[in-house]
Amino acid sequence: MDYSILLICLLGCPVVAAIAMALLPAKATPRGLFEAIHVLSLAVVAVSGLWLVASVFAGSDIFALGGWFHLDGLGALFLGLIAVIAPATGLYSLPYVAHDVADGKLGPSQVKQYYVFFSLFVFSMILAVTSNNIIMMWVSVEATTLSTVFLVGVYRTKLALEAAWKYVIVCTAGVAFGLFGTLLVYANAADVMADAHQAVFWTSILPMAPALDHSLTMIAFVFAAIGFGTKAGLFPMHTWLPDAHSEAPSPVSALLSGVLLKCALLIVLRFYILAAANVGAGFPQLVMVILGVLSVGYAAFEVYRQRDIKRKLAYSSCENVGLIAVCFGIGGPLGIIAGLVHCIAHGLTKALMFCVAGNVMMKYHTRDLEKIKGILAVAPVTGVLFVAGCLALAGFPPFAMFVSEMAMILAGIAADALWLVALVLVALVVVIMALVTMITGSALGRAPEGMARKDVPALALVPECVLLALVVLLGVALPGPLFGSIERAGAIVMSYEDEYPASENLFEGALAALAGDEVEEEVSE
Amino acid sequence: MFGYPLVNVLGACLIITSMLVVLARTGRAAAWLYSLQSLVLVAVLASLGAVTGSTELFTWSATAFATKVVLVPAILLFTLKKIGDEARTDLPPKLNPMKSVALVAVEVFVCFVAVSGIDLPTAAEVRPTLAVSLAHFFIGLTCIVIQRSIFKQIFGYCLMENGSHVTLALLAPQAPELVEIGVATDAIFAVIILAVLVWRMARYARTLDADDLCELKG
Amino acid sequence: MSVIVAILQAVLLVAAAPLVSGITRKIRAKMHSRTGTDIFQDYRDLAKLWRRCEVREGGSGLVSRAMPPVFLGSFVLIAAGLPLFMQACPVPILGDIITILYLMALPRFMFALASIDSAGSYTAIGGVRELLVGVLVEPALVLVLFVMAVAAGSTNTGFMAAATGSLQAQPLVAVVVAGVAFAMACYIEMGKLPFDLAEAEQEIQEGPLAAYSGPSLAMLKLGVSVKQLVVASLLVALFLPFGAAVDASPAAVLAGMLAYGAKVLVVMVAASIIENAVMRVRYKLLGRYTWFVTGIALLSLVFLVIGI
Amino acid sequence: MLELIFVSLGLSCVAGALSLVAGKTPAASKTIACVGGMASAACAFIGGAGALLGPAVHASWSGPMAFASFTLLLNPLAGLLIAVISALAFVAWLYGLSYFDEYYEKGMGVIGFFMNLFIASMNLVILADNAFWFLVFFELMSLTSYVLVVIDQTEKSLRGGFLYLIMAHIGFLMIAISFFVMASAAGSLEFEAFRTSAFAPGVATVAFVLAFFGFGAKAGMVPFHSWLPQAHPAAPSNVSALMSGGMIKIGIFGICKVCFDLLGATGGEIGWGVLVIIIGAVSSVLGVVYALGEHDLKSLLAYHSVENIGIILLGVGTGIYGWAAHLPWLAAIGLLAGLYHLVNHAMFKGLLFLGAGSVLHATGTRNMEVLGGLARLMPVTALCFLVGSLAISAIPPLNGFVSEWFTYQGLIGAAMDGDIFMRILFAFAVVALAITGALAVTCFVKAFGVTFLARPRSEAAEAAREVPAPMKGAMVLLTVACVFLGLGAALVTPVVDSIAAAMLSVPPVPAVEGATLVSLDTASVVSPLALAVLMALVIAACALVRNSANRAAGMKDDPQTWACGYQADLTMETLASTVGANVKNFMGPLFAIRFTVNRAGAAVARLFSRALGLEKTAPSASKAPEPVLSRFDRDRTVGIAAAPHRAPALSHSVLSIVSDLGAWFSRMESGDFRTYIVYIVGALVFFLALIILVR
Repeated sequence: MDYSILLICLLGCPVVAAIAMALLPAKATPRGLFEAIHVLSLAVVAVSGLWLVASVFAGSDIFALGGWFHLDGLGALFLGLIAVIAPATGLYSLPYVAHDVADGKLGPSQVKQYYVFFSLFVFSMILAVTSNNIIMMWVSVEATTLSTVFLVGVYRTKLALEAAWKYVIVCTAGVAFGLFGTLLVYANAADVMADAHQAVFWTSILPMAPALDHSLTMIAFVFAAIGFGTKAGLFPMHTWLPDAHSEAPSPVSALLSGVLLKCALLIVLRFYILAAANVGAGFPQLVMVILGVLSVGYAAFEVYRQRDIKRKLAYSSCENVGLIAVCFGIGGPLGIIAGLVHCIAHGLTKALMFCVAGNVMMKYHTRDLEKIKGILAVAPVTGVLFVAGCLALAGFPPFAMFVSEMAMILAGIAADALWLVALVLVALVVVIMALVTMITGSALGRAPEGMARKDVPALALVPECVLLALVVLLGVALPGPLFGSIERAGAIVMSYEDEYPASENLFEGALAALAGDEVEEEVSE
Repeated sequence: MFGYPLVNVLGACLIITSMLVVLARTGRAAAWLYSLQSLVLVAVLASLGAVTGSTELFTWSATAFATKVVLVPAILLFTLKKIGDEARTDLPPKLNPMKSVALVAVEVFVCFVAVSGIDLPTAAEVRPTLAVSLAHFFIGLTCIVIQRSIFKQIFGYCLMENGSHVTLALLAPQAPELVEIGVATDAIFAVIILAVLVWRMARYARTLDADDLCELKG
Repeated sequence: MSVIVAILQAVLLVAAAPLVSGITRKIRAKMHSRTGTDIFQDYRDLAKLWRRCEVREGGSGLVSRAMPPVFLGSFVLIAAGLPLFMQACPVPILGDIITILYLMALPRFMFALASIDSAGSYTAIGGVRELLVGVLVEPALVLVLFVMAVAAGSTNTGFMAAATGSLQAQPLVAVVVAGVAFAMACYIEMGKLPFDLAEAEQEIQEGPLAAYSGPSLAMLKLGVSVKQLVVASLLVALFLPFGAAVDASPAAVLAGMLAYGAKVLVVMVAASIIENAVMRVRYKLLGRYTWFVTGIALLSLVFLVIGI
Repeated sequence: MLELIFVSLGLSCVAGALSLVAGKTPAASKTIACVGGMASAACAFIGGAGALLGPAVHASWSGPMAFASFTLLLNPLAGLLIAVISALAFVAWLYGLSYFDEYYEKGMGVIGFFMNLFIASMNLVILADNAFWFLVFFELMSLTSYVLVVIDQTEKSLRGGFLYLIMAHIGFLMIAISFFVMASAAGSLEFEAFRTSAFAPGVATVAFVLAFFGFGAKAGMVPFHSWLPQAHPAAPSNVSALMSGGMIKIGIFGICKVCFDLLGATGGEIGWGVLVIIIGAVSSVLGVVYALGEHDLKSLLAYHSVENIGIILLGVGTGIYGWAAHLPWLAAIGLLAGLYHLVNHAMFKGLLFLGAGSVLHATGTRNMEVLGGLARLMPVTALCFLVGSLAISAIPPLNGFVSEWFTYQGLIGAAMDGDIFMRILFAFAVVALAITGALAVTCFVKAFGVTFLARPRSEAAEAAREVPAPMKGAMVLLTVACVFLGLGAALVTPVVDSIAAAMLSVPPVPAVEGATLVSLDTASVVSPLALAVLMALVIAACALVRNSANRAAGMKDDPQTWACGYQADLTMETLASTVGANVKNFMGPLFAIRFTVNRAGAAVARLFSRALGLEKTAPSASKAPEPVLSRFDRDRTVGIAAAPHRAPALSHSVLSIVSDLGAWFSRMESGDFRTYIVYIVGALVFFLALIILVR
């Protein structure tokens, strides 16, 4: 099996599906056909995506189309995230859209539009994580914006359109800075490298990275961090995020928050690696820490304050992206691993939570938490999912984010950044207060009068249960192979340092090395 | 008069035309001016191609002509027609023309200062143009920030786009065509999407005033 | 030998308690320029009560019923363990100062419970106030005992008595100051403060007596007298062990017994003179006095710490 | 022994899961949960008790988390904790057989599931010997108990649960930091590595202090106590017993484990002991003072947990001090006192909570003001509660006395060897302990007297009936335990002593001689058993004499209370507030601490909101004036209500600050996306400027 062909298939499938759906007439085609194509393409994405991920974890990197596409361990982690969450949210879309159609919120053309752009969105994200060409990386991120505008604005209410407009304007303006960063790197590399045509490939630039011009690389990294950070939802570029997430249909919010933000972070990480290889890890880490701490600190209080369930979750995404940035900013193998685990954990958890928020909205027809009471009494399964999701998001065991948050604290302390950790933890406590308040206020307590005790359709619950199962699974067990591949991905990030060539037992090695440091310090004292 | 000096002069023309786009009173005038602006851009690309001998740049200029001089203004004019009386498109900007020009001047100056610090062999000859392209980008941003009409903000995006396009051409003349195509398609799609959004906004919300779009807040 | 001493102490204290109480009544009468009853009147009172039919009141239950024996019994037990006649505890397991303090809490506990049990507000207020007196005296009492324990090197009252008796308890000033504080604390603990009606018997603190009659009342009255005597004895035992037997020979114990009688009589007489010489104060001001005593105890702690 | 505990854990999980599955038929679910839980607790108890003396058992699997192996360690201390918690768990399940009948409507399956998991996670916390897994189970313990706290879903329980979970989490984070500080110095997440590495003094102190406050938050010591009186009463009473008796001991366990075990190779600092003693003294006094102000029987008991944690900390602190100062006797006696009191408190607090639960079960209220007279109606409950009250008041010869006696001996003994500063410190501690003791007596006179004695003050109290047999049985079991731990102190002390010695890795100090307990350095002895016999003899003799006199003279009952000639009525009875008001007279400053802190908090919150320009408009004064009720009337009509016009609690002020800050941040997002673009440019400029700074 030639994996590069599989990669092309993976990329092609959603495009084909989108084109096919676009060609069908909106009114004449039954909704079922759209749904079938949609589900089929997502199934292909899931299977081939996971297959590719497995092969990368098992073997070596995959290149396709003459080096334009490249899937390494790092990208594979994020591809895995897409391959899991996109089908889950895609499946969840079916009952959600059906419900909105029944409510009269969506017409046939909007349904068609929804499914077409959903596929395009998936395509653009796959493009973002598999692209090796740095300019194509930018193009793909821009494409994610463009493909989701109509998903955000699918309802055609003033608020939805306002959110969509803000989303597209703020993101394109922000991401445009990313292009400058990309171009600076390219031009810089083209000067250094013998074959200028190679200068556009990330894998080719990386070995040459130390030779690049230092100040230009720093400027380029700043541009990239701001540009792609806009898409990732880092403060103060996050402003589009709560609006878009709150107005978009829930499955789209889930996909936006669960995957898209992480894909943007992956691109930031790619530039981080280049910058670290060039000027040392200090500067990119500083930038990430500043962005991360600001995001965490700002968003935590917003999470507490919001009354709108989806805005609350959106700010929580901002906060978690900040946490990941802090992890990367802390750096070192521990920090990188913590960040990567948090990407996965948060992706799954947040996708789950947005879907559950969708259930809640289907049931209560409002996003106002003051009006949402007693979910457990009204819809038991949704209620349990809601409570579990909130707790997972708050970082309680046995859920996945507990592991990553612990790893983050460990990494911070290992890097002697005790105050940083303390600062972040204060914010985390605020977030937990917010989420526990949400549980006590909405999941528990008395249900509103006259609301029937009936859960949402089973089809809506299945993907959520799957996501919850994954979140729990990663929370109780991070088996060797999976953790090994995360360590491998971490090793790719750490490749800027010569000291960490071995990807085996990166975590334990780093931890054990700390004890060595301690002894050395004592000796030197 | 040929060679890099020409490129630099054309760069100066870019600034002036883009300022005109920002200052245009009506959407229709802005669209025509934008077409003119893009023509200058094509000229920049073509002359750059002639100077560097890069065949890619000629193809770039050709596609740029097709998309930016023809297609984009056409789309925008079409949108304007579709909107018709649904909503006012010609809202005055937040800043008066005098202040806008001053702001643009400051931006151009800052960009020149910033670019003079850059030390790249590729860009040594075209440093003024590089500064122009950066300034162009910021003029686009300024356009978005100071306009009240979201229709005119599309021009802001287009100007940013043009700016980055020039930068791309200056810094990466040897980049594969596919890259350029990707960037250009993105731009086209972006304009189409923005136009559709503006149309829908006019249709469903009956307003194109950015000041009316402040309902979603923190 | 020591077991005999212990029993002797207990019996003697119980037997002498009404007498001491009678003496204080006599002194009070004299100071009020009355003739007063004679000093054996308390025995007659008790005997009369003993023969009376007992009336159980209102909603009171088992707790009320159990209280008088518990009250008397606890103090008898404490009396048996104190180093009164000898400068050592006759029963070492009863001689630990912490044990004594907590053993004294049991009658207080039951006393207050019984006061609540009788369902009357008059009795209950008395019970609660009795508890509070305990709370307020406790810091001073414990501080003094702490000073003594550290000075003597032991928490056993026997060792403390021996250390004081042989002037081994160092530093001396601290011990003397502690003795003063302890005397004042004991005085409050005896329920003799000017916070109760000087005329007749104490009324507020010992309100629960109102709910009793017949033999139970007799036992309780006896218990209260024993309690006063025990508290005075504690002072005598710890700070005035002079004259008590150093060894366990019968002659020495006999001498110690006589010396003890004299000492405790002096203490009780002094207490009753003070009692009748001061004016009566509102109960709510109790805190001021106890904090003053605590202050003196703190002074002794400071002396202990700086070693003079 | 570890195998037995595995069996117990398995049983817990199975019983919990089955009970959840059977949730539709609550009776079955209850039976499954309770019987399974009892079996599981019995296994764990045997397992834990078997490990008390035996050598430590170590087991490790590389399993499910790749980066942290699953390591368990069953040493004597762990055995003690497991035995204590299992004993309580057994009793709680037994009690639940009848008590849970009231919870059929509220999701019996959920209770069965989470209570089983709660107990299992407590056991696993005790066993875990890897930093990561310890943290996992610690947090799971909080989470599962949180569910039990909010099971009623009333506003009060939700608020209590919220506070509980947040406090537990803050504590947890401190513990996590502490562990990771050690881990990053030791280079491993295994406790074994901590144990064998000698940390730099600074690292050790940071680790200890953080762990102390973290575990202290779980233990409910001041200043992290506020959750305890809100959360514990909200849970079902047997869960309260388990939480107050068992779970908060995990905090103490953690402190001991970190100090003596994990930092064992490093050695302690005297300052740690001082810190622990100061906090312990403050906790004990404030705990009991606040308890005196409570009307709610379960809140009162919860505050007493704060007090008793303080007493345990006094013992443990003495132990730490002795250990750090290399005074082996002191270290051993201090730890002995602390651990003994830990066991004792588990028993009598469990007993008291069960007693309170029985009262609640029989009358439907926890408000003491409207109870009264229950002793006659529920004699077994009353007797058990009385024993518990005596024990917690440290009245000899019950168990509370034994451990407090050791605590006193430790404190006084420490003062004998100490320098100036230490003498003052220990004098302070002794005085605190003495005040605590006296106040505890007062408080339990109030708790027992007002609830059980005199005449019923409401219809509910009049209608009370004795509770069913399982509940009685559970209480009697704990009563027996209290009595045994007191009278059998000579048997129990050597065991606890050897545990303390094992923790300190020194030979045990002689603390028992025959049937007497010995305190070597203070040259003192006591024998609870002999004391009990003597007391029984003397008191019985007195009683016999009195009764014979009664027989001779006759007895009669007068149904009317003598009220100084007035018509007696119910309002004349002593109420909880009578006692409280009297205590407040003299202990005013101690109550004022809370008041002042709350007011200061509210003031800061107000200032904060003013500084951020978010001054809220004053609430409209159009509220109808509430009728002025006496507290007794209010209690009778409204239930336990907070007194009006009280400063909001500190937690409320904190929340208000957080929300104000959020509101202030929100202003940044004005809704105008054009400013958003300016933010992006601003960020860009900032970071470009940063480049210039960095280079």
